[in-house]
Amino acid sequence: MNVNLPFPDLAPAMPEIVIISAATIMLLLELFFKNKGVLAFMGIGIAALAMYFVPMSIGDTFNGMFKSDLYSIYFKFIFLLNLMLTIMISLQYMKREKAEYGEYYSLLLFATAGMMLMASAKDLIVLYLGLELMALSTYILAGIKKHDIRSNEAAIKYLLLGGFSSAILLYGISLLYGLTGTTDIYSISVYFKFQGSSLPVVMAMMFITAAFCFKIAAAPFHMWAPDVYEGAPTSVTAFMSIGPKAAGFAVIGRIFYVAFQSLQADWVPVLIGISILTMAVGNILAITQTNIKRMLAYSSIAHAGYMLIGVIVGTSEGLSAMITYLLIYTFMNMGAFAVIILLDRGDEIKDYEGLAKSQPLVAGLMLVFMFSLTGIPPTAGFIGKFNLFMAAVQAGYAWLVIIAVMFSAVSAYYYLRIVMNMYMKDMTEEASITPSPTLALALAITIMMVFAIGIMPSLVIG
Amino acid sequence: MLPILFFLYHAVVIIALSVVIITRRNPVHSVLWMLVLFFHIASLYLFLNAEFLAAVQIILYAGAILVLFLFVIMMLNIKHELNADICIGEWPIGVAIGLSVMTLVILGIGKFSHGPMGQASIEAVKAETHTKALGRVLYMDYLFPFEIASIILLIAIVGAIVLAKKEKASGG
Amino acid sequence: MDNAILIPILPLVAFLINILFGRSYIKNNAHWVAILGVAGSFIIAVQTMLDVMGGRTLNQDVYSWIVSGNFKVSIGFMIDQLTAIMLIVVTSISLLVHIYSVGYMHGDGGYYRFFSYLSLFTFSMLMLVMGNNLLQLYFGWEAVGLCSYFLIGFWFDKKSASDAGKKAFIVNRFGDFGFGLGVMMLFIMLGSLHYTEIFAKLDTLKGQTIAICGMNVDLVTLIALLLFCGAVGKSAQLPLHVWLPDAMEGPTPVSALIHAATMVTAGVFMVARFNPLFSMSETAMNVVALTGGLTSLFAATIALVQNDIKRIVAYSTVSQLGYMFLACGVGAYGAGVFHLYTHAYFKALLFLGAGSVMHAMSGELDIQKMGGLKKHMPVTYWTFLIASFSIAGIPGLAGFFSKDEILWMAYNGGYVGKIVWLIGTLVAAITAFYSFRVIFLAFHGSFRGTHEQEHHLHESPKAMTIPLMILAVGAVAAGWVGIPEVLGGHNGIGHFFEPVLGHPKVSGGHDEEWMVMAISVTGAVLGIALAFLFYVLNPKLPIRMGEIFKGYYQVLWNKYYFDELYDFIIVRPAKWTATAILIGFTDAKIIEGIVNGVPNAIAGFGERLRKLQSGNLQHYAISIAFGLFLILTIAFIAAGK
Amino acid sequence: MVPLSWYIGLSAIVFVIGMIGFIVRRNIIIMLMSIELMLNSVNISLVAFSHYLQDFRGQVFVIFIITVAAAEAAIGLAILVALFKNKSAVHTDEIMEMKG
Repeated sequence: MNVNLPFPDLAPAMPEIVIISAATIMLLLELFFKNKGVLAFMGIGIAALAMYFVPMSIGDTFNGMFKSDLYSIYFKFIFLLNLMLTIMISLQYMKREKAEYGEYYSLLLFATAGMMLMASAKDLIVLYLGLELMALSTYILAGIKKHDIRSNEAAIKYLLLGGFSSAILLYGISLLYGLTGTTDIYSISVYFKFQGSSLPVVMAMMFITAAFCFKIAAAPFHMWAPDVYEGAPTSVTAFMSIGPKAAGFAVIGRIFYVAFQSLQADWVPVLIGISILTMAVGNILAITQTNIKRMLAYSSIAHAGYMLIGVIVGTSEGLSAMITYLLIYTFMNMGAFAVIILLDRGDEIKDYEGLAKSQPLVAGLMLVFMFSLTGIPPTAGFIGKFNLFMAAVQAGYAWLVIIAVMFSAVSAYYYLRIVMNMYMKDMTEEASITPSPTLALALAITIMMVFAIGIMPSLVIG
Repeated sequence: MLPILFFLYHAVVIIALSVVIITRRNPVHSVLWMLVLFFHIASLYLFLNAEFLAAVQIILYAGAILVLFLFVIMMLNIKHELNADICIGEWPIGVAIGLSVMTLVILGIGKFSHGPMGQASIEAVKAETHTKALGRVLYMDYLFPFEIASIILLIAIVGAIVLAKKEKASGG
Repeated sequence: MDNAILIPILPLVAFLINILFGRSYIKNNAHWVAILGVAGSFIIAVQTMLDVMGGRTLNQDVYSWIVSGNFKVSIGFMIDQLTAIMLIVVTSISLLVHIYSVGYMHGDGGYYRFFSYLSLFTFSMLMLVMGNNLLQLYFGWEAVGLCSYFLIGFWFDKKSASDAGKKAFIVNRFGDFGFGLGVMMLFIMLGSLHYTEIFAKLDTLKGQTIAICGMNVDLVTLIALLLFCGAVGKSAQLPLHVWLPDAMEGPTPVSALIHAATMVTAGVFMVARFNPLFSMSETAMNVVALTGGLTSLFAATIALVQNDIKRIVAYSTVSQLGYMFLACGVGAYGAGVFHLYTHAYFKALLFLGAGSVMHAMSGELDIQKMGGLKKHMPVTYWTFLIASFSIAGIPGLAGFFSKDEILWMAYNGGYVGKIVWLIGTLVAAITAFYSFRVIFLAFHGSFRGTHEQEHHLHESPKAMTIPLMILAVGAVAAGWVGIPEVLGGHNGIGHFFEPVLGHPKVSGGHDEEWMVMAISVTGAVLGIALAFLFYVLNPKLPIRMGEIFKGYYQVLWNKYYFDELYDFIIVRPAKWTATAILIGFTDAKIIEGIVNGVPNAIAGFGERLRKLQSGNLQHYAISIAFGLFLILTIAFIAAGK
Repeated sequence: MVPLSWYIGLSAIVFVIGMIGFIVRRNIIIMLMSIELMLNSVNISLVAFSHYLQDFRGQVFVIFIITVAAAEAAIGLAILVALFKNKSAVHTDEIMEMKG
């Protein structure tokens, strides 16, 4: 038999190809470099290279299973940014934690590639594989401090619950396949446009919803997040709190806006419920926390609740507000984690008492990130929330916005508590820091962007 | 009539084995029962004209994954396991929720109507042999996911090595 | 003009540098940064002034922050004649006060903090006057208020200082509440916050009414009065004047800059800026004129009997601000702003002079304990004297021209105008009297303080006297830009303002103008003569007078019992209610329940939720399964409907 | 001919059994096996769909699912081994360091 294999057009997938091949090469190079820092710098370079390819990678390829459009490009930009910043804050940290494996950087790259595939997937099979590529890499990353029982615990919890949620996802996808006879998201959309809703369709949709709500850590599927975030190495926590969440949102946006677009009446009420519950759980539980990583985990849950509003409103403004929020969240959250890594102290909130006296600059940075997370102008966090809530109000969800603003006010309590601890309390002992050039660079980038976006929102809006 | 009986036999055995697997106290028994289960599933695949998948099911699942499970179980302390509780204290809640979900799912799939038919009719596949037809789809239409799957396997290797290998004395 | 954007930015940069690096690196050199910043602003402001005089104006958005439908939050600059004069006032006074503070604040623990606040204040004030939209004005408005609050309470370890700061803050809330409402109404009615767009659409408001408590209120009047509420608070007019005298607890340079020359005049600036709106409502204009007139009289009479030198100057400020509103109220916005401008120089001079006296007297403020300071501190004396002549309205000095312009305009302004003219003339005489009371009591005669104080008497350092001398030049010459035609000038400043502020109709002839001028000058001279009689020729006379008019003296001494009145009708009831409720319900724990209950309830709820987060991953799995069950149920129910 | 819905029913039941096993069994290895059970139920329905829809996609998907399942099991067991080295625990209620 003479099979004529047409060579696929690689251009649209260039960023992914760059990342994956570089990650594979880095696995080999790891054997030759004693100093793992080289790999880190290589990773940053590769991310930059991929970022360079991202804007020119528009188009469909691989039998229409891969679709690179403006939507996915925004997300890829966020993923690559997340990757770069994570590597920057990791370099010193992994050395300090004695977990300096060369594979670490490759795995970060693989995970990012998985996220990028998710954002670009036009076929449910590619979507699932991208998701697993991301998930499996992050499981390993969460457990990479293998001599630390907490890291092991985080990894096993993440893996088991992640596996459980993928099984739920697969069940939903299999039903969807049976119902429509296809796995192509756009064909599914066409099919539903003519067939309308039915009970099995709704069921398949809910299984998929549950699985992705797990990935974005929305309540009641959120419970893994605090434990995993607390136990994982801090740099990985920073990576996880943004990347998989953003990827989850990328898929939610794609699936709900394309495949299930004609079924809005069925999924909107469910997502509203999840969003409110998520905001409530995230914000209320964050108040009671004593560990800052754990607090940020709950805060990240709460932020997922806000972002879901962007999906709910059902307009393109809502979706773009959600993407903008993710980008802003990337900067402010990464900044906060960079500060945590910078400090030699533990992760307890009371360790931050009197920080302003011993490390005024660090305290100032943390102050800005906390303000931004709260959403106080002129920081980027305010712009993100404003944008998101405005889109919701315009779409007629004023009541939802009122709830969100209320929870946002609650959130001020726990973010500003950190600020209060730093500025109002006396220090128990002198705080020391371990600065490194890359960490400083990450902090500089994040703080600059938090202010730049806050002062010039037109950078990201529109 | 015969196909129905065939299906019913498999359905009953598969369900029964599933229950057996999750109720065994000794994990080794669970694994062995699972082996039997996989053979039944493979035979169901045969019944559904998926010969290649039946083979994969046996070779990969039964041959590789289950053996991996067995290896790990052997490393752990079985004696301790035999005296421990098999379930968490809240197991009735878990079972209740599970059964509730099942009720809803059964309710949901009651109105199931499958989508439009594809090209690969049984006759067409028979003419080409299943493996070849599947292979062509896999390597032509699904080449891209196939590549991703290869990366996933690579990650599994890397992960297993990173997490499970013995450290050198230097700790590097 | 093209560099105008730098005017506010330079002080902002100075502020940022000082606040970030002041504590550890700059320390006692903080003044260099601040002075350089504001000096740069001053130079550009002068350039801008020249450009404006050449006929160039500017109105453009520099930066749009948020645009959402009609709602646009932007930073934009509008530079016209009104702004230009404000820029000159703010930057020049600020520069001089900065220099003065180098001497005055020398050795203070919060040196860098003080200068960074000053820079921040200057920045906010400049943003306020340069803005081309209401929102920017409003932010500037609140920002200067905040800076003033910080600076009044600068010595926060002093209880009276922090109390005064709080008082200023709370009293201003009342005014700002109205102001905020006014801004909102304007936006709702006209859909824009930009001055030019508002003024262009003002006609649509004409004749519209709004029902409040069953009464139909004219919309224009309502908005104008709401905006005026803000001005009343910020510019310390009746009945919200009580915070300004107390604000004297702050460092004296602050009083000169914020509480005499710039921030308190923001109200006048705002009314002048919104002159198209105010001019549309007869009622509002009359309210403004009468409030101004009454305040000026009222504050001047209080100043007659006070002994605290800074408080006298403070009441005099309140009184002069009243003058400016009086002018605006009769439609003579140009005259009002002219007075604002001259007042800035002589009043800043008076404050800085008072500061110089305090400096010499080791913080003593009571003029009864001074006397004969003339020979110890000649520079302070002479400059203080010039300022007093200026404020008294002696011909040829700055105060004379602006005051005369106001009185003349008031005289032309209908029967309300006539009333306020009478008040104004009377106030002019009283002002002359109390100003010279200070001069005679403090600088003439013999020293009445302790020996140590006398021993310590000295002239202030150069950093303080040089600004005094410069300001003295201003107190003399600032008015020369507005010499009226009747005196052979051509009222340059009046014509300068015409494009923005218009020019009120003048019905009276030159004879009448001469008469008005003569009356006020006679009043002023009489006032000075009387002060000379009372405090130099026959020092027993004041005591006798005090005994004869004992009742009235008491009223004045107690500042018309305003503080007591507020204490009685607002503070005490508020406290009483709070206490009564507290005591009444302590047993029931209702208050405690509400106050602590909400946060506690949330936290308690959180604690309970935390229990669910047990650490056992199977509980999490149950949660996931339950969530799946839940959303399936919801979706099935929703789909079934 | 066996109706398609029977297969779906079978798959649903096996799926839920796997789910219950995952939720209630304390032993992590059994939990991993429960996940395999759930994946197999999905595979059954996919193959059935594939057969009834006369479309290969379902079967291709099954191949990928098996691949991923193998990778996941490998990584899961590797993590378990790492955990076991630090603390000989294979039960979920023995690893509750982090909570709240």
